[in-house]
Amino acid sequence: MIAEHVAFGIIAAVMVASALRVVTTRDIVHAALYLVIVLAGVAALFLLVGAEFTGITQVLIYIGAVIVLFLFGIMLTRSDFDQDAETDHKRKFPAVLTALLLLAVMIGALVDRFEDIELDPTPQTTAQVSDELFSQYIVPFEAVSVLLLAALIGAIVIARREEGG
Amino acid sequence: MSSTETGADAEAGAQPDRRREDWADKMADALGEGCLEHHIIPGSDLWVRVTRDSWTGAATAARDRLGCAFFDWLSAIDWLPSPYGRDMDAQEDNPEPRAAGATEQGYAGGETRFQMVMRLYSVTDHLGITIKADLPDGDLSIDTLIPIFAGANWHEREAWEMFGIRFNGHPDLRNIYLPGEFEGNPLRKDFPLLARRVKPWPGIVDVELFPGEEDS
Amino acid sequence: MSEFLRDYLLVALFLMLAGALVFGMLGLGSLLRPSRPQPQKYITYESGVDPVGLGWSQSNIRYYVFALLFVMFDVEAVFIFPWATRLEAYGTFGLVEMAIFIFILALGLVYAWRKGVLRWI
Amino acid sequence: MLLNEMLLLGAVLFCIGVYGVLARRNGVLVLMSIELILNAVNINLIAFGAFHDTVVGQIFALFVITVAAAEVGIGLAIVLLLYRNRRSIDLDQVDLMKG
Amino acid sequence: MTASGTDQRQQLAYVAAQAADARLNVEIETEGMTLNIGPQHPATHGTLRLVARLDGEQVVEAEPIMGYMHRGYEKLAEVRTYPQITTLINRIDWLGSFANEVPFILAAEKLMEVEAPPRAQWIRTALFELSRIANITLFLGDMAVQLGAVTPVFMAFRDREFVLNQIEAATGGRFHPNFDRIGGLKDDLPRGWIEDTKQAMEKMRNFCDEFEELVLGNEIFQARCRGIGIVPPEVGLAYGLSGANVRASGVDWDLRRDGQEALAYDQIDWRVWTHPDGDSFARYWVRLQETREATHMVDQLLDGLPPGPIMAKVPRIIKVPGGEAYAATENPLGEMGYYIVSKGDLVPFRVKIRSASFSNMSITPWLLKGVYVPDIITILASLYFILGDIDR
Amino acid sequence: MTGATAVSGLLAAEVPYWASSIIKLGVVALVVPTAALILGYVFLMKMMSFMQSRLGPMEAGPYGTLQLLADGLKFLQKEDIFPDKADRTVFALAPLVVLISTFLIYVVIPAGPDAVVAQLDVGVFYALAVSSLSVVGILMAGWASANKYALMGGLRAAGQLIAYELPLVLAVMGVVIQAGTLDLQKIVSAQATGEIFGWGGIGNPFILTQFAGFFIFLVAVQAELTQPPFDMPVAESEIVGGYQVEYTGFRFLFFFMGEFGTAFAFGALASVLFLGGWALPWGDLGHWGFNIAGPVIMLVKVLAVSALIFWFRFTYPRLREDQLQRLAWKFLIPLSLVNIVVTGVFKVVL
Amino acid sequence: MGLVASGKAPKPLTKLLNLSRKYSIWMYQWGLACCAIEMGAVIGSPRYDVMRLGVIPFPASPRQADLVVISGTVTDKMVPSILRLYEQMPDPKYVISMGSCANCGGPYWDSYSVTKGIDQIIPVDVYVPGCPPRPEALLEGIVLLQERIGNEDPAVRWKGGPIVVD
Repeated sequence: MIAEHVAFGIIAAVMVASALRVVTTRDIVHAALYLVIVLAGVAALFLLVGAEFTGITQVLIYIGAVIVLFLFGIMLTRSDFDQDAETDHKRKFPAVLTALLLLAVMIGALVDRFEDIELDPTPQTTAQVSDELFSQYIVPFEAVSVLLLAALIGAIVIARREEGG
Repeated sequence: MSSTETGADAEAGAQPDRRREDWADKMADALGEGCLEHHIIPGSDLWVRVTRDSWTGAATAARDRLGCAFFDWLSAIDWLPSPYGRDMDAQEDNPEPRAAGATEQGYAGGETRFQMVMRLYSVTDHLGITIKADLPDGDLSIDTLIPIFAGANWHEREAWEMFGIRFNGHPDLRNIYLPGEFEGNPLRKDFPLLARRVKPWPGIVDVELFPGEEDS
Repeated sequence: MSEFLRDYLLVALFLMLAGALVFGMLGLGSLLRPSRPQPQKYITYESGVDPVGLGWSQSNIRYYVFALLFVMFDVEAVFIFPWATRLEAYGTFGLVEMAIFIFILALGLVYAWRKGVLRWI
Repeated sequence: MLLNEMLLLGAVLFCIGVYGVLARRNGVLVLMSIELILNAVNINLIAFGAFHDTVVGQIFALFVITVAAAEVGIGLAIVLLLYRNRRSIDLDQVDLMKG
Repeated sequence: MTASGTDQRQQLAYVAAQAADARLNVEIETEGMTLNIGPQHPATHGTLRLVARLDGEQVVEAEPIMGYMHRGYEKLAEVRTYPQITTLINRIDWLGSFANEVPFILAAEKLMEVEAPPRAQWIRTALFELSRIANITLFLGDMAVQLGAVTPVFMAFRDREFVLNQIEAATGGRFHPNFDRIGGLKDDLPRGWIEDTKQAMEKMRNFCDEFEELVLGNEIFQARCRGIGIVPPEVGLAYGLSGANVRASGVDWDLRRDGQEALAYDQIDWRVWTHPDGDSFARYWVRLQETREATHMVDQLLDGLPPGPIMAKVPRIIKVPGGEAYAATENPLGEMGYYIVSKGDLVPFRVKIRSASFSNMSITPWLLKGVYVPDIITILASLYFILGDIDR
Repeated sequence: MTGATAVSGLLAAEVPYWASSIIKLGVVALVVPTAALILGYVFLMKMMSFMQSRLGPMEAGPYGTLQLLADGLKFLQKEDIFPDKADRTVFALAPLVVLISTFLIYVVIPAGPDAVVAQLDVGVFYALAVSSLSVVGILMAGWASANKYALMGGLRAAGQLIAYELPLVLAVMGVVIQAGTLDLQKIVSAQATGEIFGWGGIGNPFILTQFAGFFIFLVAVQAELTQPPFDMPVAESEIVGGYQVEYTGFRFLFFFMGEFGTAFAFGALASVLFLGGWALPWGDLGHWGFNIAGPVIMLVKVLAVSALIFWFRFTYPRLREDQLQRLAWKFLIPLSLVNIVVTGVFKVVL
Repeated sequence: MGLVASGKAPKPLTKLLNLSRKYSIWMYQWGLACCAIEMGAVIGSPRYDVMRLGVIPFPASPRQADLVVISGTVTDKMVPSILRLYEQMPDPKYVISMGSCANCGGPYWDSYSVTKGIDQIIPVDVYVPGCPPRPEALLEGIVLLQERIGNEDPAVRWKGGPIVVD
């Protein structure tokens, strides 16, 4: 169990540091790349608690697809290699305050709630996921396809107007 | 200057020559005063000299009346005798113009030092026409042909670069070959080839024997 | 540590192995390679002339549209994978469910097709 | 690891994401911050799933990932549209209501 | 001018000054991207530079910038004797060198009023067609390699050697024969050459068949070339396009058939290939057919070779009588002509070189407007230019 | 004790986890570069040369076998250039990301009953997921070079990789349906012990029943490797090598290794999924001998698949961007969706 | 840093390094004029096949090249680009000047626009004479270059020092 704790510690530290860089760095591409590290960390955490399928999905969807989407988005909205838009808000201070307050509340709520409950890292197999998905959650599953279709059509409509104008 | 032709060729060539005369008449007809002179070498070519103002008119006429849709080329000739004595048999290296004013022009005549030459061709009649125009010495400029033949663009840029002739209405008169800060117009006769000025050309030192020819 | 985590520890080790290879080789190379700055060595390569106007055009929206299509279908694939492993157990029911799922998403593809988005304008 | 640790990490990521949403004015960066928030949620889902020893956590996480993908797709499309129209993705300058 | 004897510092200052010019002459600052293709770029056969303003991957405006290979032929010709000029002009279109000599010699012969004996004319024509094969073979391979198929260019280089061997055997020069003389040829053909050449022509016909199947028949090649870079005939002629470039647009015009130059084309049986489409594919197709046609022409020319002398009577020191003459032939790249103005000296007074590629390329700004970046390559490759022929 | 039993005893013995890990690390660390070398030499140098009726490298080592080693050593001596405008960190890390993607695929590829680094329950899924990482590396390289050709190449590459990631993923689905598992080892045994409509003479290599899948997979692999006819992103005659244009020395070689290492990995994946992997249909799959014979069998199959891939590479001209997108979206993806449904129907009905 | 550059590398190591550079020459094709076609023949024609010698003509960008063959006429307009692309190649790098034009101006010795010899701009390792040189001549030039690489002292080459001909 020690090894897992150490691994968790390392991963968590890297994730928090990277996440902070995501929201503070001035270079958008760097932000996206830091986001990759956070996402990879999340995937590692999933694996650490035995959520194998979701962990790999995290890699495939987030790193393999969503990040690419982000990078495309960035590269298509930047006009110059070395000119960075002002990314920081004037109201930085209130934002810090809000975030810290929120954090304080959450920590307050969580810190003693589930003391010393060790998570069971027994892997949950893909078959288990599948069985649950195709019995209990069949309606949401079909709903997902409609959601994706809607998103697709919406984005295409937006993009189409683009092409026209 | 006339070409003598052997019997069989003369008959075959007579037909195009009649057409050439016909073309010359048409040009004179289209341009009126603007058409100054013409010259035909049987079996070879047709030269027409026009005034500078009729330059674009001549191109239009050739295209529309003669069917010369093919823009062959455009250039200029500097009729100044070379001031450097570059004739191969001359050993002297003389920077002074040898015979000032003794410019003699070619076919269809000419009066000034610089003369524009353009050649158009008819891909249906398979005949070409060479049109010339004199440029006054003080004002080296002429109207552009781009509206009539789009292909004239680069040729005119070349003429601008090589002779310093300005084309009125040309959208983009820049050097085409040489670096931007190149000085001089290379094809003018008074442009020196520096490498040759360092070491003059030795002239003919060796003559090759042709096959079957005896060394006398 | 469980067998499961050991497997993934190996994955992590491989990740580091790639890093070790990269940094090891570059470190080794730094012993061997020269470094000779020349005035124009660090200029961006552009066929031998000065790079002009670094602007990158933003109208390449089609890259984005294709990426978007990809994301949607990638998500779909993620749902197909678990289904595929267990199809035998689900039988016709699973088949029909998945057929509907694929059909609905294929509608998206058809829509994109009909709208000419796939034409790469 | 402890359930608590996971949940705390989720909370920290969530707050960082909130900060990003509030403090950033670049549209793309705001979307990235939203991704951080969603991932924090996912961590919690998975943690509770493991806690209760059920795969429902995973299933919900999968759905969240799906929604996130759709959200990013549409969000970025809107940002691109803004960019095309205004040459800027600064959200402060976008006051659609004011016209 | 980098005259010898300048010291290092002057050299560097000079280079720096030149570097300033290497910058774009036209300052274009819009939101589009300006892309330099060349002067050193695999697609430009050497040293053409194409400045393309792009919107995404679409070309808004493209302009070739030339002169990286300008050697000043017209000026140099004014200080060289007629026989010396043929050495030089071999190197204009370096792939079909012999073909460059012919129109110049013909123009000079016109002025001198001599005509080469029939045997010389026939051999000239045969060598002319051989250089056409040597030239276009490389185009056939090169266009494929520009489109990403690596193997055909190797085959082109392989089979081209057969033709080069024959040219070398006859003239002594593998690349730049300098074989043509005013009034005839330098030498007669060596023994056994005719049979060897016929074998080589057989091989080249195989080569053409192979390419017809391998390249022309390839679906991807067709997809990349069909409908790309369409040149309407009237536009092509106004831009001065010649040779296969206009024949691919359906203009039935070939100087070999329609010209009045003294060559043996009218005495053999051959046809002019045209294609109605005017796109890149048509240009490739026409050139391939012409290559095959040329092999048949060479066969016929060698069969019907008349006996007799190969040199007319000309003086040993060639002084060309005064006058003006223009002679043009159908070179591998298109119409190549020389306008010679003579004043009766050892050297021509003025030589205007009408090179095919110069005019062929002048259409590029028009043709490239609105195409996509990958199509730039297709169009440039299919127009087929040789830098020396553009810049002279 | 005979030699054979000694080996079997050795293999069967419980090797400590750390020891086996080190062995596996060492083996793969050798396999990836070696795979890249073999493919590079056999196909890029020799097969290409022979197809062009040339000899290819002959000087370095016998028949030029050491050519690529010489190349590697030479690249080690090349100057490491960072262009002034480049984003140094990202520029430096991009090859690493690509190489990581390559290395991680090897984790799940089995070469024998025990000759596998990690037998993951989600094997194929994992392999496809990590292979998609390279897109990020390529985009990083293209962006960080601050070069127009590189950026254009990077965008094109990314656009192409994602377009063909889908057919790749969907083509595998048929195999997964047939085998009923994502585990590559189980897929191998499913093929070795399977039957085609009741006839089990040669097992059931899925290439026979999943021919459409195999075809789609190969085409997609070709595109994933950005090889002709899908090499628009690195088109030399156009954008001068694309995202690699500013890379020098060993950093460039990493991309090269990544490309060929991935080619080998995909070849291995194809032979596991469609050609029966390390197993032979007749023979006891659990036998220790397969740990020795398996890699050899795999190598043969991989070389066969690669030969196919490289044969296309040297023959075809490249497709234009729009054409290859069209091929992916209008042909391969619908085809693979149909393939999934059809396979599913057969699976349920039979 | 820079064991080799400091000249302290042991003899067998430098020998090995020289061997590797000798047999792995990535050649940047710089075809300028007629010579480019003969260079193309060297690369492309099975009769010559420069790949035999370990010369790989792949790289399209100077960043991956070891050798540049300047083949053909160099004009004054081209010179800045040549200098730049030469400098953009990573060290150690080699130059072959192919053909009379690149060597000294060749038949254009009196032209107003041709540079008389590329060695005024960049250091040249091997000159190949001819107009254009036959492919065999270029092959010999490459063999000569390989000989030189095999015997050179990397420490000197690393500094980009002057080329000593013995």
